[in-house]
Amino acid sequence: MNSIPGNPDLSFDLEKIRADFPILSRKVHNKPLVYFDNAATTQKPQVVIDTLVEYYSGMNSNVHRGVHYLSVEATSAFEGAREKVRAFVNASSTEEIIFTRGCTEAINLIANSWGGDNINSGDEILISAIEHHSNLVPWQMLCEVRHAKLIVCPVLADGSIDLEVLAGLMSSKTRLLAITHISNTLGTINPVKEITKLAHEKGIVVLIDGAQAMSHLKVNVRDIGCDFYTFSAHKVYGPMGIGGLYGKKDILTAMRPYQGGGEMIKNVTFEKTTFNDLPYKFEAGTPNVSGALGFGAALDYISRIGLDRISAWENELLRYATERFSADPLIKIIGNAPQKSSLISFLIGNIHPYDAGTIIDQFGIAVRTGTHCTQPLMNSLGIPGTIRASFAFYNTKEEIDRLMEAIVKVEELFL
Amino acid sequence: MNSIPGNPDLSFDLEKIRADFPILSRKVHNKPLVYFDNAATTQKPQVVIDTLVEYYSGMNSNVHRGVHYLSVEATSAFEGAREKVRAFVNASSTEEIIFTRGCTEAINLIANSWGGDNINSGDEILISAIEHHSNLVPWQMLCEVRHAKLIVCPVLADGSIDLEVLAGLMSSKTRLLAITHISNTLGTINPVKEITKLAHEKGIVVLIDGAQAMSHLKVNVRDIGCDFYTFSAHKVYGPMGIGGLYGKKDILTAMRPYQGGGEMIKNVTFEKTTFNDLPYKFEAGTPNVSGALGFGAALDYISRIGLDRISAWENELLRYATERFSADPLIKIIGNAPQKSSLISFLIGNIHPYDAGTIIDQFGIAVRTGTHCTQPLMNSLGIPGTIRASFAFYNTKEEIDRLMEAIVKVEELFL
Amino acid sequence: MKIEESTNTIISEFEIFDDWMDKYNYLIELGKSLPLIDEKFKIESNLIQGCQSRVWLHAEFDGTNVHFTADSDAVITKGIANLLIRAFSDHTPQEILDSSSDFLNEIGLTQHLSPTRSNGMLSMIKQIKMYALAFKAKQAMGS
Amino acid sequence: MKIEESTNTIISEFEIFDDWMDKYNYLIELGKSLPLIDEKFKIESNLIQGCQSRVWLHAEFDGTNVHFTADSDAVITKGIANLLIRAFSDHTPQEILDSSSDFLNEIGLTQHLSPTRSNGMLSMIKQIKMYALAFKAKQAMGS
Ligand SMILES: Cc1ncc(COP(=O)(O)O)c(C=O)c1O
Ligand SMILES: Cc1ncc(COP(=O)(O)O)c(C=O)c1O
Repeated sequence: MNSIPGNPDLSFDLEKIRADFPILSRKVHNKPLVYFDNAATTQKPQVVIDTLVEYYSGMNSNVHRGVHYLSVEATSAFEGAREKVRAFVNASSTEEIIFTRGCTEAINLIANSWGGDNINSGDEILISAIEHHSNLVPWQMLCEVRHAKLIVCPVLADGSIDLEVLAGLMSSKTRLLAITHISNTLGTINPVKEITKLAHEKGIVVLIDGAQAMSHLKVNVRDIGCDFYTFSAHKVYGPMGIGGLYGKKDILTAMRPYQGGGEMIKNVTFEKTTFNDLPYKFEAGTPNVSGALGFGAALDYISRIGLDRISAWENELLRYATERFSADPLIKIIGNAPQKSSLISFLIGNIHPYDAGTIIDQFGIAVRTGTHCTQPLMNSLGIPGTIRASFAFYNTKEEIDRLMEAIVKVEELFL
Repeated sequence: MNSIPGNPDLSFDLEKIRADFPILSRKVHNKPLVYFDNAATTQKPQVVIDTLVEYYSGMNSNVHRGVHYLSVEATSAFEGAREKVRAFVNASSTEEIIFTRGCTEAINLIANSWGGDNINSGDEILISAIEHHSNLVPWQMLCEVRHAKLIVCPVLADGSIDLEVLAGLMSSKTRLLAITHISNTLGTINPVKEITKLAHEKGIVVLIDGAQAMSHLKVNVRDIGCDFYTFSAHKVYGPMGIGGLYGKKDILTAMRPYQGGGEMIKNVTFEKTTFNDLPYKFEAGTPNVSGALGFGAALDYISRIGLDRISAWENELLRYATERFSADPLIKIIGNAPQKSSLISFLIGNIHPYDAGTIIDQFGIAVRTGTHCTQPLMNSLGIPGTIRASFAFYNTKEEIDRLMEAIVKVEELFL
Repeated sequence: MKIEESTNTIISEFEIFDDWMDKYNYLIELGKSLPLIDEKFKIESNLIQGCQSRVWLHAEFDGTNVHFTADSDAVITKGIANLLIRAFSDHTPQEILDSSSDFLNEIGLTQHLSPTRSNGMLSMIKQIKMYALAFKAKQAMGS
Repeated sequence: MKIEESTNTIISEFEIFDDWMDKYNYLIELGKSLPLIDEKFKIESNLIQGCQSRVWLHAEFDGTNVHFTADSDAVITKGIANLLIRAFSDHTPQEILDSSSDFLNEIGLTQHLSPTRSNGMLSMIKQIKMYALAFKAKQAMGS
């Protein structure tokens, strides 16, 4: 039983949880795997894997418009998964949940379908300096096509956003604010509810990139009030190749479709096509049914454990790691926002992150090194990248100790 | 051991093959499942399911740019899957193989990235009257945006294309011919090599929609000579949520990127972004690694059996079913092209396909009814849809006999 | 006969069938025996969305009761329409609005039909209630 | 010393290490001891694509032999550059073009490095051969 200091109610059986994740018992370089690359992708509990196996072994079928039993069964399971996503983020209706390949595709869908009609010459799109390339490049591409301007809100030295600075950048030309809920590089948790309120006061549409947030904290899109919220299942203990977006119904209804093809049409003639209702209008082609079911199973799994329990333990891991890292004068933590999720980006002396990562890997520890798809942020910090250890609720303090040992070895070798 | 008349070399052990597909032993409405909806999606052999399980239980990681062991392992498995796809369709290089969510997304990618630069006001795009909505709606949408014209080549009464008519529709304004390799509704196998030659003589770029073909016949993109070839893994015994396209390197190189985000960029600043090399330029976001691995496993599986064996048995099933159907004067087969893949679209008297499908389902038999995402074709045939039985190499003649029993019952009930 | 009485009759009719093939057979009979709708009412505005087959539903109001006729190009769908008409036709707008459609669950129809067909059935019920609502408003204005 | 002799020496040097940590340690030593490249050659045109870390490779030709210097911001990458320079530097263009890079497989480098780093190494080798080719052409024109 692991314990959360001062919060016995939020304890859970860490050994039992770890046993749910088959990969955690594997060895790497002859050492038990320590997986600290959770911000890149999370590991999958057995129930998610079993869901895929059961689907393909007993239910696999193409959905919608099918009269036969398997198709009916698969369709209701697929729509059931959509309902699970809806409930998880607290959207009003399943019409507001669109499945995509992942968070990147979700943002591109919005850039294309919403952006194509709502961003015009001279308009501005506001983002922050800590955005992932997936919430930056689509807007760059859109601005280029529509002759609009991309405005970048800088971040403070600790990696947090100064709301006054952000509000100051919201002009009468700003049409969209696209900002991350949690930074995948620095861990900063942005106050998205306040930010949305500020933007809405000026009539600005708000997109929150939730790729990093959904696994760490209870997301409530109606409470946040945002217009769009995007996510990837593989970062929430679900399968790869599936993700999606929440969008307010009236905005989605007004948007033109994205891709053309099967599923997204109501009536087709060679002359004229009428598009299907929400959410299908945005889901061209055979959907990833197994992926959606696995996503649903993952959300069920973490809901059963409880997001409050999960974040309590993750915060404890963050606190412990921060304490241990801070005791080593050679380690420099990059990103110290007051509200931070369970990841630490850091540098060891002037050792290149790539060198450090190579040696840490030899200890069977998976950390990520590099720019974490936030090159502009690295440029502005004047560093070639960082080493990033990102924790999930199945990680332990002993694993953090093992990382410290590896870091000491790195220091020995390079300094 | 099943036998191919006159071709003992192409026999295989049907019972053993059926045992590879766990779903085939399930019951539906208390009767053993007969799965004749293979054109919608194929069932998965155990090796494909096992590949997913092994991936998520022992290797799961985000790929590319990772220094740690799992990431290295997953990256090389992912790129290994790309090589399997390359070899399967005989492309020159893995740079020519782009992974997408499926065939629909692949066609949309081309419509957007190639079409955006190459289709201009007054240009023509030529398709055939038997195209799936996925190879029709993207071109309608493109034509609308670019003020181009969609030209539709009619088909002959038997469902085949008259090459002279097609050639006659290729004008000096035609920029693209987008045509299916095999019709999902009528089974017509188009002579894509001859068609490509005709189009290339007039400088027309050729896209072949291979969604239906890849599971039935040996696809060789270099022999066909086409510029693009698109496909979905779930129709080739692989997982859902993955598919892709082949494109000639020089054409892909000249194309602008599709979606923006992680993976597809080389260098990003807030001012300017340089895009990655092929194939990554077109693969924004975390890829569906498990899907790609499952796709690779599926291609390995059918290659091991042999496409020649597979198509020999499927042709035998088609012959047998056609013979049995033809003996029933109430059955009308829709689509009688001389070159036909293993599917039969049909009507029973004037019984609505939806009524017939409902009763056939009660026999545990999965057939598809409706327009099969080819509404314009149905309109031109003046029918509300068809019943479609599509066969895979794991189907048996006894299953066709069971379908005939169900059809007799349908006739009893409705006529 | 009250709506509830009609629906109870329908439920007991279906109870005697053991297997689904017999239930379908009965639905088909009901479909074949559906009184024909006047061809002039098979118009776009009477078409119901959400069906793989097409359904036309026409309503007339005699000042007291609503009278429904329907047709479909698929017989089973027609059978379902027949059930609904037997239950709801010739009742006052208020009675229709107050009634429940639970009897369809009880005979297992909602579970056993494909989602497209079941959606189609729900659309039919929705349309029936919409008519009732419209006629009720008309009645209120007239009085 | 022929290229093959140098590479054989490198192979035997690596053979004495039992585990990869020792091999890395040695690579790091090699990296630290890489003779510095002249700062003026650390320019864009000498940068090699395909590395997560940055690598500069500079080549000079004295009419007979090619002389390489290199640098990287990552020490292990520098160690690899050092290995390559020890193998290929101070040889004629023809010798460089005729040589193989199999020794990197033999010491297990290509398998044990992450794909990004291994790609970087392949890019370095490619660049070395490109220089050799260019100087060979120059030689041919000069003679
Ligand atoms: C903050 C953030 N946004 C967007 C993405 C893109 O997600 P995906 O690659 O799954 O599409 C990621 C992860 O890579 C991320 O961390
Ligand atoms: C001929 C044809 N083209 C394209 C598609 C679209 O494939 P997907 O739905 O997998 O994207 C299909 C299948 O639905 C098809 O049969």
